[in-house]
Amino acid sequence: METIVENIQGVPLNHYILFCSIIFTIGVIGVLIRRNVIIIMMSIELMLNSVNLLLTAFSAHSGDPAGQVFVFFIMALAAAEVAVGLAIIVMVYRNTRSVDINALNRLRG
Amino acid sequence: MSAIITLSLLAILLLYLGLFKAKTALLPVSLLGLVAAAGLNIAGWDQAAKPLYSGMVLFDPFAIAFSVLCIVITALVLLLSKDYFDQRSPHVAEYYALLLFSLTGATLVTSFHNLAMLFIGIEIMSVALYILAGIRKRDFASNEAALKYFLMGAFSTGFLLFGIALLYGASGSFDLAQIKQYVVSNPQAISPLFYAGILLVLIGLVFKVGAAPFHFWTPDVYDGAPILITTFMSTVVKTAAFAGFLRLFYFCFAPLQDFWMPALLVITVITLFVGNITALVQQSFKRMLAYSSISHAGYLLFAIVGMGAASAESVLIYATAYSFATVVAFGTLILVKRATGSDHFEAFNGLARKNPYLALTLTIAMLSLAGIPLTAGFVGKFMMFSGVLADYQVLLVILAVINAAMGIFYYFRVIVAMYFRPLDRDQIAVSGYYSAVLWIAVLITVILGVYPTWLTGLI
Amino acid sequence: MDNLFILLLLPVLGALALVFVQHEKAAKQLALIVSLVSLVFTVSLLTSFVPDASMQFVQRFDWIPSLGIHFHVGVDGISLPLVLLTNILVPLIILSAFNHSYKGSFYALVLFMQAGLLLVFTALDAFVFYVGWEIALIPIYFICALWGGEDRIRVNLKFFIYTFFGSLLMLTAIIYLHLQTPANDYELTSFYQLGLESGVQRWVFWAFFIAFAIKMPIFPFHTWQPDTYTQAPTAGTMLLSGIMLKMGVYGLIRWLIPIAPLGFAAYGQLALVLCIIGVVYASIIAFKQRDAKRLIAYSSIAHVGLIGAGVFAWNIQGVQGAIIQMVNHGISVVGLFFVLDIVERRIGSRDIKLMGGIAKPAPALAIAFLVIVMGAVGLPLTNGFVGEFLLLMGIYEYGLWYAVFGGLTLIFGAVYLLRLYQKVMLGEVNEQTAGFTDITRTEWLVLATVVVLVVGIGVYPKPLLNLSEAAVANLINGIGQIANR
Amino acid sequence: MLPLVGFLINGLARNVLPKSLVGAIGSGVVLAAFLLSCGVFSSVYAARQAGETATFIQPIFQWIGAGDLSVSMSFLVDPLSAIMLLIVTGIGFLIHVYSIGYMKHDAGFAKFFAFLNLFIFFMLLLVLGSNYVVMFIGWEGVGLCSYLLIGFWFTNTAYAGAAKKAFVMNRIGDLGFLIAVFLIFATFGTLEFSQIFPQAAGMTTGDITLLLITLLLFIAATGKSAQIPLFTWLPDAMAGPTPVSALIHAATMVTAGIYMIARSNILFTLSPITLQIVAAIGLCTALLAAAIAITQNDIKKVLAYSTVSQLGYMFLGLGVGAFTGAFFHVITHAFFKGLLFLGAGSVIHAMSNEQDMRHMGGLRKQLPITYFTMLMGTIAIAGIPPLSGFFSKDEILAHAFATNKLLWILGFIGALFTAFYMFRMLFLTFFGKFRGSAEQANHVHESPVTMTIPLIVLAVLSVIGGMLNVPAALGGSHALAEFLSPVFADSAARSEAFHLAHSTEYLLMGVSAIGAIVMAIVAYRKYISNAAVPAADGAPRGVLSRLSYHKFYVDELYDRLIVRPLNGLSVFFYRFTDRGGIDGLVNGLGKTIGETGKGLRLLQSGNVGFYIFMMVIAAAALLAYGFFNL
Amino acid sequence: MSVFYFVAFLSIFFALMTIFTKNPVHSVLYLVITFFTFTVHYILLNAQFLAVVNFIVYMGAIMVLFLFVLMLLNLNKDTEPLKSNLVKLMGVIAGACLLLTVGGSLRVLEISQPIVMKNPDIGLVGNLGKVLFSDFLLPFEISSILLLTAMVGAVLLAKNEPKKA
Repeated sequence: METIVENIQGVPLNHYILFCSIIFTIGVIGVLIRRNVIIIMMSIELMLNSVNLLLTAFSAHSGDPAGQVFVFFIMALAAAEVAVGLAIIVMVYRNTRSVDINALNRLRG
Repeated sequence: MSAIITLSLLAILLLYLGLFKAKTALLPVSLLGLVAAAGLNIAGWDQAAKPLYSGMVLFDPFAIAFSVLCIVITALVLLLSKDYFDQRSPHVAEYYALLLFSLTGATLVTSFHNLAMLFIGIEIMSVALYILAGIRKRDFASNEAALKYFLMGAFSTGFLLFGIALLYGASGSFDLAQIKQYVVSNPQAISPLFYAGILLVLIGLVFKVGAAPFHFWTPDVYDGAPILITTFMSTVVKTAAFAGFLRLFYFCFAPLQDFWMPALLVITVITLFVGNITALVQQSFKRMLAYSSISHAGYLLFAIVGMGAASAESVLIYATAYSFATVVAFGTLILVKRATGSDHFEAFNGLARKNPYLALTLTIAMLSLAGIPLTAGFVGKFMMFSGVLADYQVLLVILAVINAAMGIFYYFRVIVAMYFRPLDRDQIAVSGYYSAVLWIAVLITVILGVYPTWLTGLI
Repeated sequence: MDNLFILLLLPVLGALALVFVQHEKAAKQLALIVSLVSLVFTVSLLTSFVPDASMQFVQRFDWIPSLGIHFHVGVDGISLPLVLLTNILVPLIILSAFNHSYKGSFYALVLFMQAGLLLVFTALDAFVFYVGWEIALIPIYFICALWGGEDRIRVNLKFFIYTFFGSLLMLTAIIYLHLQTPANDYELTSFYQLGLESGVQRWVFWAFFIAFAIKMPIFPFHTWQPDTYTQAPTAGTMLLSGIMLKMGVYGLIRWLIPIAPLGFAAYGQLALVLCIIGVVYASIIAFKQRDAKRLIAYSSIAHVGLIGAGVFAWNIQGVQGAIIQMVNHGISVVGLFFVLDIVERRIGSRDIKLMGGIAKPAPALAIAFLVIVMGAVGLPLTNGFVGEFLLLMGIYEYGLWYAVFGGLTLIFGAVYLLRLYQKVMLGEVNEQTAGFTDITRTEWLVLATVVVLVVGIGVYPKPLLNLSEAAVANLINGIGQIANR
Repeated sequence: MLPLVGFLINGLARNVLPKSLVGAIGSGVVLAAFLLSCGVFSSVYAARQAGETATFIQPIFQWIGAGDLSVSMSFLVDPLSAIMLLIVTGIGFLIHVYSIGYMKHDAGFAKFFAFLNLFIFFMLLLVLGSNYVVMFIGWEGVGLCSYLLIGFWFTNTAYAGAAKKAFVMNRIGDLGFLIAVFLIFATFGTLEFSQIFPQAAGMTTGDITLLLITLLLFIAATGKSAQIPLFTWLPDAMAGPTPVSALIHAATMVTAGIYMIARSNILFTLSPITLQIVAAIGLCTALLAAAIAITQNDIKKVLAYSTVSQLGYMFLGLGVGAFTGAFFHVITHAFFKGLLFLGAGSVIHAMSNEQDMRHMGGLRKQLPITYFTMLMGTIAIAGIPPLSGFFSKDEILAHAFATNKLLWILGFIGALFTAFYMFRMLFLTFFGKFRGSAEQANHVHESPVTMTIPLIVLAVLSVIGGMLNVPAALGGSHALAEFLSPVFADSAARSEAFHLAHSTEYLLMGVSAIGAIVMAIVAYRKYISNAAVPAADGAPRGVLSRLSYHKFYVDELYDRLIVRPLNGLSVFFYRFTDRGGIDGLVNGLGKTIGETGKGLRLLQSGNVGFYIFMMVIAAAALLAYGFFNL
Repeated sequence: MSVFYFVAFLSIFFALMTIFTKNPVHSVLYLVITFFTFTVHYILLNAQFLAVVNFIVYMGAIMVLFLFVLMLLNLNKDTEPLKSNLVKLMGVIAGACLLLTVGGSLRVLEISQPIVMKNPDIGLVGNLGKVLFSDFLLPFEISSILLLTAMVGAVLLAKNEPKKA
């Protein structure tokens, strides 16, 4: 345990922020370039995870447990969202036989 | 607080009622519950309210006023549901329960005092709506609306959360009071993280209220969702989102107004123009209302742009005016669509001949949306303009004026259709629930328009 | 009987009652009675009115106290003539509508509009003024769009949006001024005492000016007007031209110039020039119009242009002339439109090329029409002359050439109005006009009233002028002092 | 003085009364007014005899008051207005009587009398007004009546057009009047004659303001009194019933301009430039109109142009400072032109509404009274002594001679024309063979008594009218000049005394008298000895003749220069500027917004990917903003 | 210290693989690996409770759910019609812009002090539990509503109704 703590001691907070931003952006890019709804949802999960890590880093940095508690809530949300989202996808798939978001363009204008 | 408990318990109760096939009891029970919630809320009226539960929620007059507004509108929507969902879906109980869950979320959003509560409130509200938007499982439009709403909502949640994380990183807390403390105590040394956080939270919230350029979900979802869900979304959800928005920004970020205000100003202007101009060319009444709701979001943003002591009051009055008028509009649309199967403007042709009073209520609603004096909409616009002008944003008001004039065009289209385009049609039967809801809403609209004093000075 | 609030409430109550009256004849009579009671009420106001510069019959109570809004109304010599005009014309308009089969809702809208108009003319609080301004607009929109001509929907929407846009600009200015007042209220008097800096006053001037200019309408904001007048039912046209456009002029006198004297100093001349251009321009256009209503519409632009010019000349003659000419124009134009309505109803067209020779079968109509035309042309001993004389005199004091060009209206007015009269009344009877019948009793009543007013005011305008003299003088002097300060 | 208002009331209630009563009432009230006028005149005369200025002002009520402007309804009686009163009511009465006969068969009999009464009322207002505004009321009022009466037979579109033309042209002048009024008010601070003129008398000659005022007033006068450039309405005005032509367009209304200038004589005296312009315009008008009159075939047109021409003389008189002379001519002209018109009316009546002289001839036998009275009138107007026209015209010409010889020569030529066309008319009408249709021939008869009596009375007046103001050179006493002197006193004091040797005067008189007689003989030779009949409308003519026949194309000129451009402008403004330009702009704005809407609508493509892309872009922009704004 | 950079590199690499792999199943698997690296991060930050929860909830529950749905819908082949390269490029550029701006607006952060564990024990279950059930009791309870909602919704939507009679 000690070594772990020591290992992390040297990492500047900035690098955590940057790292999380990168992951977040990768999530965004994933949302942008994929057409498969499930993969888009996965990309969103990536975004959420980057936030989780960021919160944890801040929490560790300031020594305040609230951040980590918040992460817990985000996880709860992620679970809920995935459940609902997948349910919607299943429902849509039943009607359209597709999970391609480009097929979703009847409502427009 | 007890209101939130009441509401959540009520929702669960309804689920059980559904389980026991007690369909007829659903509406009375939920109405009773809503009345109780509203009553409990009002009973807790306290100018000097303190945050509860370790600073998680704060039921000050602001929160209570908005919660009660949301509850009242939900009650109206439920009254309209009686004839709407009962006939076409076997999942009525779930429907009622989800609406009430969403309402619970909305109440949380109006009363949060901790970013965690804001986040959870928004999510409860939204997740319930993702489901409700798709509740017509066989309807393609409904499916599409649900999926679009879900995808974009989840995506924007990412931004909101990232923003919250940054705010936390900078200020070290989720508690509004402490964040405010952070802003006030070191005005010179505010971390850039904090600024970025504000912007990201802004994106998340602006998405929820449907302001341009984060509005793209609005028309499609409003259009695709069942009419009553749209009603709920464009009234309760929008009101709650604005309440939360205002609460956060007024309470915490007001001192940094110079930073975020110009950005929001641009958003406001774009929202106004996009909403109005696109609404002009719509053929569907429903879709027009969706775009008009975007433009109303623009007007509501005025209160935040022209941040001041009166902002809360203006938002409350504007939201009240807008919500009641919207309820009337959608309520009428339901009736018309049921009779004609279309939600285009043409469907309203000649309505005034056979249903003069229905036409009259819709007319008053439209006038209110357009902001004509002696309706609540005017008082709302008036207060918005006052607030912004107090900040010397003359140009913004001039732009808003142009938009308000454009608004006339599409709001009057339906009036034109009802009164001036003759068509032989059958009289539409208006059930008691509907006429009650419509008249209540119209009466409130007019009374608020003539004598708004009973709402001003409340908070 | 000098409670102004009751006067304002009366039409509203009448309108509300009328909504529930289904029977057509009963609705007519009820509307007429209500409007006549208003008239009697106004006359009783008139008798207890003291023609000095003060505000009288003032009513003031809180409306929306948290926003500093009071319901504050009162009349002085400037507003009383217009209140009188409104209450005289509304019964006439209602009476003139008897020949059409309008439902109760029509009369309800007319009365509702009357309430809005009266509110505008009596408001001493900017918010009240604005509310009146807008709620006068709604009924007229419905009147015109429900009972109007073929192209009514498009035209009226344009009219509505146009004027609404203008009034919102005004609202902006009002709110802005409100925020500057020390007591944070909307009182007219607080607005008068603001003394804002010149730059601010300039845009305030424009904000108000555009609102009023659209309503009046002043060139180049006038293009809604001919279409709307043409498409509106006659009663609507009468309301629009007879009373509603006076709102704009009244606004100029009561609100625009006193509130933004420096803005007025900067742009008053431009405004005056616009008015004068309007006079000449609209007159020239009126020359060749074939549609009688459109012709009168353009003539109305010309006349109102002159009134506006008189106001912008801002001297006692000019403003007094404007006030009396507002009354005159209201009376004349209602008369003109009524005659055209009679003609249109009988021959089913407004094209003056198709008319002619009506004087032969309908001499009484011809005489009445002639008197009204002469009133509109501004012949001495008719009402129009007194107004035009004072207006031109006021404009002359402002500048010779303005008066010369403004005075062209004397000539041009004669040209197009006499052309109209000639084409309609004179010449041989043709197919369309062959079966023309002379006027009926109600028509006679309306026309006789108009004619009596035309001649009466023309012969003895003094009482009317006395009414407003002190108030106008006070206003002009007051502004002079503020401007000098 | 206000039984006249009663006329108006009388006039309105006329539909119910029988014709005879209408005529009686109509004439009766004018007679009453005439008698009252006589009373007024006699009191004025008595006052004059007593050596007073004889000016009485009677205020009635304040009419308009605004600021320092105060206009009262008040009347002024002085020698000038007293005489005008007599003329208006006197001739008015005669013409009323005449009309009873002339209009007997007309359906609008009652209406006609109502209008005539109204006219008399306004004319009296004009004459009696004690300030410019009251005068203006009358001024416009008579214009209205003129409009009504010209367009009396309104079923004829051309007549109605003529009425409109008259009204509009008058209006042009009226605008000048109105602006002059403003200028006067600005200069003198009042509009009352009694206060303006003393003030003006104290001003210097050639004052610019006065020049402007007088020019404007003169414009007004050209409109009302049918001078260049506004004279074309008068000939057209002959569309009205003949008594109207006699009363309004010969005897009274058209002289309003002269009356007004005479009334404001001091202002004019003080601005010599205006006077010169007045003289020049008057002379040009006199010549032009006379030249036109020579070739006209319509008996009333001849008289109309003759009227224009004579009015020109009056202006010439005013222009050369012969205020009395001009006014004298007004009086005599009222007599003989009234007479001539009534005579013409009698002829037309007899000829069953035929007005073309080419279809007349030889009527002397059938219409002896008419013939004789018209002969008197012709001699009078031609300026053959000792009839009235000679004296008045001579006085003007004498003044012209004293001012400028050229004026006299031109004036003299005009007088020659006058004599020629008048005799031409007389000869064509009453001499030679009858050229009308047989039906007309059977109809020809002398007019009823109600028509002939006025003719006779006027003939007598035409003959003796000259005695009013016999010049000193002929042993007269200048009775009129003497009577009017207080009115012109200030002017007289300002201008050089008119002085002309008696011998010169004799010479001038002789020349003009002889000239007139010679022209009469020329006409005789041409139309009686040679029995020439004017050519038909289409016949070829010489250049001058064609110019004259077509009235020098003045109407066409106006049509091209003013009416058509204005009409064109009207259409242009309407189609292009108003509909296309301004309204197009407004509508275009709406359309642009609509198009923008359609464009924006495309953004709402329905594609979630695109929506999210837009969101990301916007978010990036926001963050970039934050980055640069920190 | 270098452990962090190594793990961070792995995270980024697998995240990129997740979004660029055509086969959805592979994507899911890469995502699982990414989440695993996140678990490592949590451990590095001494957030043991989160590490465990992350491991269980994400890698265990959520990922299985994804896989399950993929299989259920028979989407395990790379049948996805990919977006055109242009769209991809734009997406990447937009994302890069976002990254740049996010990074940019954060880079202004002057302080760059390394993370010092002031209170290394906060990430332990006990400590977190205290906070969670005292200060954050309300959100904790309320999130039950969220989950309830999700549950009701998921059941409601995913239930295969018999076609309407």
